[in-house]
Amino acid sequence: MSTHLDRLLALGDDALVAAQRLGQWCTRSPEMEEDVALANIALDQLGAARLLLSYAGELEGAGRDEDALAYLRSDREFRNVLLVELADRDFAVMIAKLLFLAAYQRLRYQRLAAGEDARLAAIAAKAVKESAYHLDHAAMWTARLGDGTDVSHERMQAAVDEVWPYTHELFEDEPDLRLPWLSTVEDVLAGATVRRPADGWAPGGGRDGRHTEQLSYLLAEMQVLHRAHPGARW
Amino acid sequence: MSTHLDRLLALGDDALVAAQRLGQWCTRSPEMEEDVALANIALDQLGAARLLLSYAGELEGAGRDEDALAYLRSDREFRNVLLVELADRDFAVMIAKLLFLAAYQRLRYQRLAAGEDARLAAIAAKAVKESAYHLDHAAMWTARLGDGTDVSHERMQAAVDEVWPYTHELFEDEPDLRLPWLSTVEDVLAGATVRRPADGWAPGGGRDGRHTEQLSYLLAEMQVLHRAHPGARW
Amino acid sequence: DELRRYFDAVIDADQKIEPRDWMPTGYRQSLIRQIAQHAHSEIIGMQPEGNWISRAPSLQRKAILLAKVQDEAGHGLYLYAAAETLGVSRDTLVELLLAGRQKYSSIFNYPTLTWADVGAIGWLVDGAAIVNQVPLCRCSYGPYARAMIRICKEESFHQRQGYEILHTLAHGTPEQKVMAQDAVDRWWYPSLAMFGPPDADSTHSQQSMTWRIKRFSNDELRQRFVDMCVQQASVLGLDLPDPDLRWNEQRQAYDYTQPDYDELMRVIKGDGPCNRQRAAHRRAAHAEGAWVREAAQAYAEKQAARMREVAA
Amino acid sequence: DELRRYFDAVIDADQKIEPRDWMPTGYRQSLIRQIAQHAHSEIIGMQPEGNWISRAPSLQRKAILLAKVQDEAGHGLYLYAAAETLGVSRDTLVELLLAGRQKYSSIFNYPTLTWADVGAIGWLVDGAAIVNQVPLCRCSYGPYARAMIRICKEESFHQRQGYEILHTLAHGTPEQKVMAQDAVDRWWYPSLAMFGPPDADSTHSQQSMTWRIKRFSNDELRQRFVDMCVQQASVLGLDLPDPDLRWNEQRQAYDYTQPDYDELMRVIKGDGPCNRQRAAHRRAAHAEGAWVREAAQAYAEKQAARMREVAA
Repeated sequence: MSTHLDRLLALGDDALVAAQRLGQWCTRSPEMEEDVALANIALDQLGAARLLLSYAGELEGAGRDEDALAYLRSDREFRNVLLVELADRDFAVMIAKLLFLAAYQRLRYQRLAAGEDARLAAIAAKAVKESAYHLDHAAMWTARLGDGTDVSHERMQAAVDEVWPYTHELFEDEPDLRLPWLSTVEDVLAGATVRRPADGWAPGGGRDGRHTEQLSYLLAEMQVLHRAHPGARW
Repeated sequence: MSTHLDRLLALGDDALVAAQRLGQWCTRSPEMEEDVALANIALDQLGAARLLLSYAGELEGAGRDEDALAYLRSDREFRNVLLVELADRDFAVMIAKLLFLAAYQRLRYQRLAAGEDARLAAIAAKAVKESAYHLDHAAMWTARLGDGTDVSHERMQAAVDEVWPYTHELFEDEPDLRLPWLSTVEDVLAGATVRRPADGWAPGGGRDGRHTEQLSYLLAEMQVLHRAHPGARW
Repeated sequence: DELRRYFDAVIDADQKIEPRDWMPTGYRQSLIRQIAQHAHSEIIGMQPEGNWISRAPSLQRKAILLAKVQDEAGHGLYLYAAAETLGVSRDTLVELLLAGRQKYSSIFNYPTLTWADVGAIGWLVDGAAIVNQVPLCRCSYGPYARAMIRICKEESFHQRQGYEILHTLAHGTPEQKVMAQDAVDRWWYPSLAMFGPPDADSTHSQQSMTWRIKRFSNDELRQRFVDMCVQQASVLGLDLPDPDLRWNEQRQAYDYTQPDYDELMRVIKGDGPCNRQRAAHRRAAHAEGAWVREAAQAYAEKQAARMREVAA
Repeated sequence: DELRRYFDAVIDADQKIEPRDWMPTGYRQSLIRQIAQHAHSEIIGMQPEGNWISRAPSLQRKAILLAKVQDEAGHGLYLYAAAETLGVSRDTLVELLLAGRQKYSSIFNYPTLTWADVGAIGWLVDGAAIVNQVPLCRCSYGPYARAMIRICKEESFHQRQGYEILHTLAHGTPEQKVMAQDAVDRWWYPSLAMFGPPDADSTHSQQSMTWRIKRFSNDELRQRFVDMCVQQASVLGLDLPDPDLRWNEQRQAYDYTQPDYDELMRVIKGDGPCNRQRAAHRRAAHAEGAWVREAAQAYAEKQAARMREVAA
């Protein structure tokens, strides 16, 4: 069983790693409006990550603040799901990841917003609104790409096929969320004329710190400056 | 004027950064024989880098060994030319960089092998033979790509055009080497039906630690593990 | 004739020209050129700072930087919209940028080598931009003036953030202080060059002044910037890299060394350290996004067709 | 008939079959399958270790690792050459690998998460490979046997390097020791599974034994590996992650927990952590290199034509 602290770290790391990937689209996205939109979503994820990691650090009681948790853990200590760390091979992969993540985060935060831990509930209440926006944004692009040109349809389908196996891990802790998640996601995919992949391979391990080979590269870049100046203020 | 120590660091950093870029081709090159050949060249560069940096560390007398110099300096302290740090956008760019570098290193090491510093002369005497092999290898591929298919010709020409401006920096310290270098390189290009670009823009700054934005990413990856464990033995 | 008299009267009365008003071709062209260049600068200017988003040294700084770069995208969008009121489409302007046929501020052709550069860009580059842009809030063309009011407000926020970064570094570890000083050393002269060539060599200035697009000369604005920075640098505890910088009692201003205008010209002509990189990055993003924009277009057309079917 | 009698006699006398000798179709097919799988394993096996070349923590380790991965490419080349003596081209085999129609060792479908994994692969994976391969040096097919002699020599060198990495980590900082133990914990059971399913479930084994391609059963080799590792682990000061590991006086061997063969089957069938990644990496390198191989081909043809012209 995972502890409350584990859960906070898991949520916080999901958000942080998602923010790091999303932030890399800034100046690289297909249109300027999308630079703005993706930066917005990245900022939401980053904001949630900061609140969650700060809280986790206080709960832990070992004097680690958000930065200590973000910058001074190795990939073996990160608790995010593999989904968020996957490289954004193209725009369609990024959108597929965002669709699946946002649909999950919305449900998860909804539940936490009604939970017993008041501080977490407050964080979740804010985040649930943001997730709804992220979901809308991803759903809109899924439709545009899935029901756009032949090329975009193929790419969107390939992206959904590629990312789908990694969605199983989202429900390791709360399997009952998968049904409502499927309902949302299947609607979006159907509306976008994208085939819902069959279930099968279900990679996992992220919650136990067993990640893909990609995470350590992501963290190396993210942490390089902070680690090069131990104890410095910024 | 650059000191003897500066010169050793410059040569060592050229070799180290070149090795780092070349090592990234291992498992990614167009054919298995090329995986072997590029690994060989990377190993030669790495070997020369180790000898040069070890010597530099001893000359400096501040207790820095090859690893301290390789892993604990920032990009502002690296002294390599910009040429070697440029990203290998494709195989043709890697070959163009190798051609220009090897032709330069061969001349440079030839001169140093006959120089007054016996230890450096010994390092250079070994390296000059290796450079001749690197040059042959690069020249062979320049011919194959330049005089291969239309696609490969275009890519080789584009690569040479892209990299050429960065070759001027090679001769900042010893401008008289440029004439023999041009003679070698122009022959190879002519044989490969590749147009020799006009001289013009001549970016520099590497010898003073003013690099492209790419070097700090390369070093972040190269140094991440060493820096994460201060003082550890490996 | 009457239209021209009305235009001249509005300019003389320091009132605003609006999109529907008649305006001389030169005025329109001059504004398009200036606003487009300004918009392009916001878009290209995202790159040097964007280079540090993934590596920002604290989560708070990461959030601030990401928001700042996002603001620049937003400024680009306002400014393209302002240019569009003059009858030129954003797509046309973007094509001109990608083709290298319109300029952006040359300052963005220098690399950001360390985190302190993010601070130096905020303090010096945004600082210089503000000195340039505050008078533009009173520019005679309404949409541009209004865009500038909004932009200047955000820019001054950005400048303060840059100043804070440098202040923290300058009062941090010895390595951080070195990093901060190094950044100021590298960005000082390019920032001075942002005000353009000396007045004697400035081609567009006089006409722009008459039209009240511009209100102060390059050298006047540069002096204002220098005077502002000297004071702030001393609070930061950092040196400006100019041994001849000193108070001139008579002029009631600081004497300073001019930037290297030959270098400025080389960079404007394309031979700065990063011109090729910045253009290649923008072109690559545009090219890689083409299939996405085409999809959005195709989808919009399908949706419109469906609407028509439903309505029929 | 006579050819078959000669073949059987050579096998019985423990002599070598050579490429020009007659051999049963099943023997040929079996060898092609095995040698190809072995060659593919060398090529795919470059990836997990190649993942750490750019980040090796000292220049010496970087050089050793680069040389090791290079050796694996070399082994792949020998082995494809050995397979070619059986009348199948390397290109054909590579196509079968890329199409997912021939296997490679499943061990390479696990990720290398830390530097210690490079040590664990050297010690355990190369160790298991050696136990598997040493008997192959006496394999009845000459070219394969000779390739294996050369390969085994280098593999044992690699194994020692891996052992040294782990030894250094296990005697280093507390973090390094944790890293080493963690790697051994993750690689132990997959290494045991390298010997294949238990003898009872092994499909190809009996015929391979008769043909003297194989000389020991999967379980015999696995036991030999376990016995070897227990001793070495104690020198390393690392634990093997098996609470039931203990000396059996009667068997004069260690009792141990079998690996999870269901997991092994899942990984073989394609559902390991990295199957898709390894295949995608190989396919991408092959696809991205196509224009280079085509250029080399076109150049060679032009050169040959020029030679003919000169000769004519």
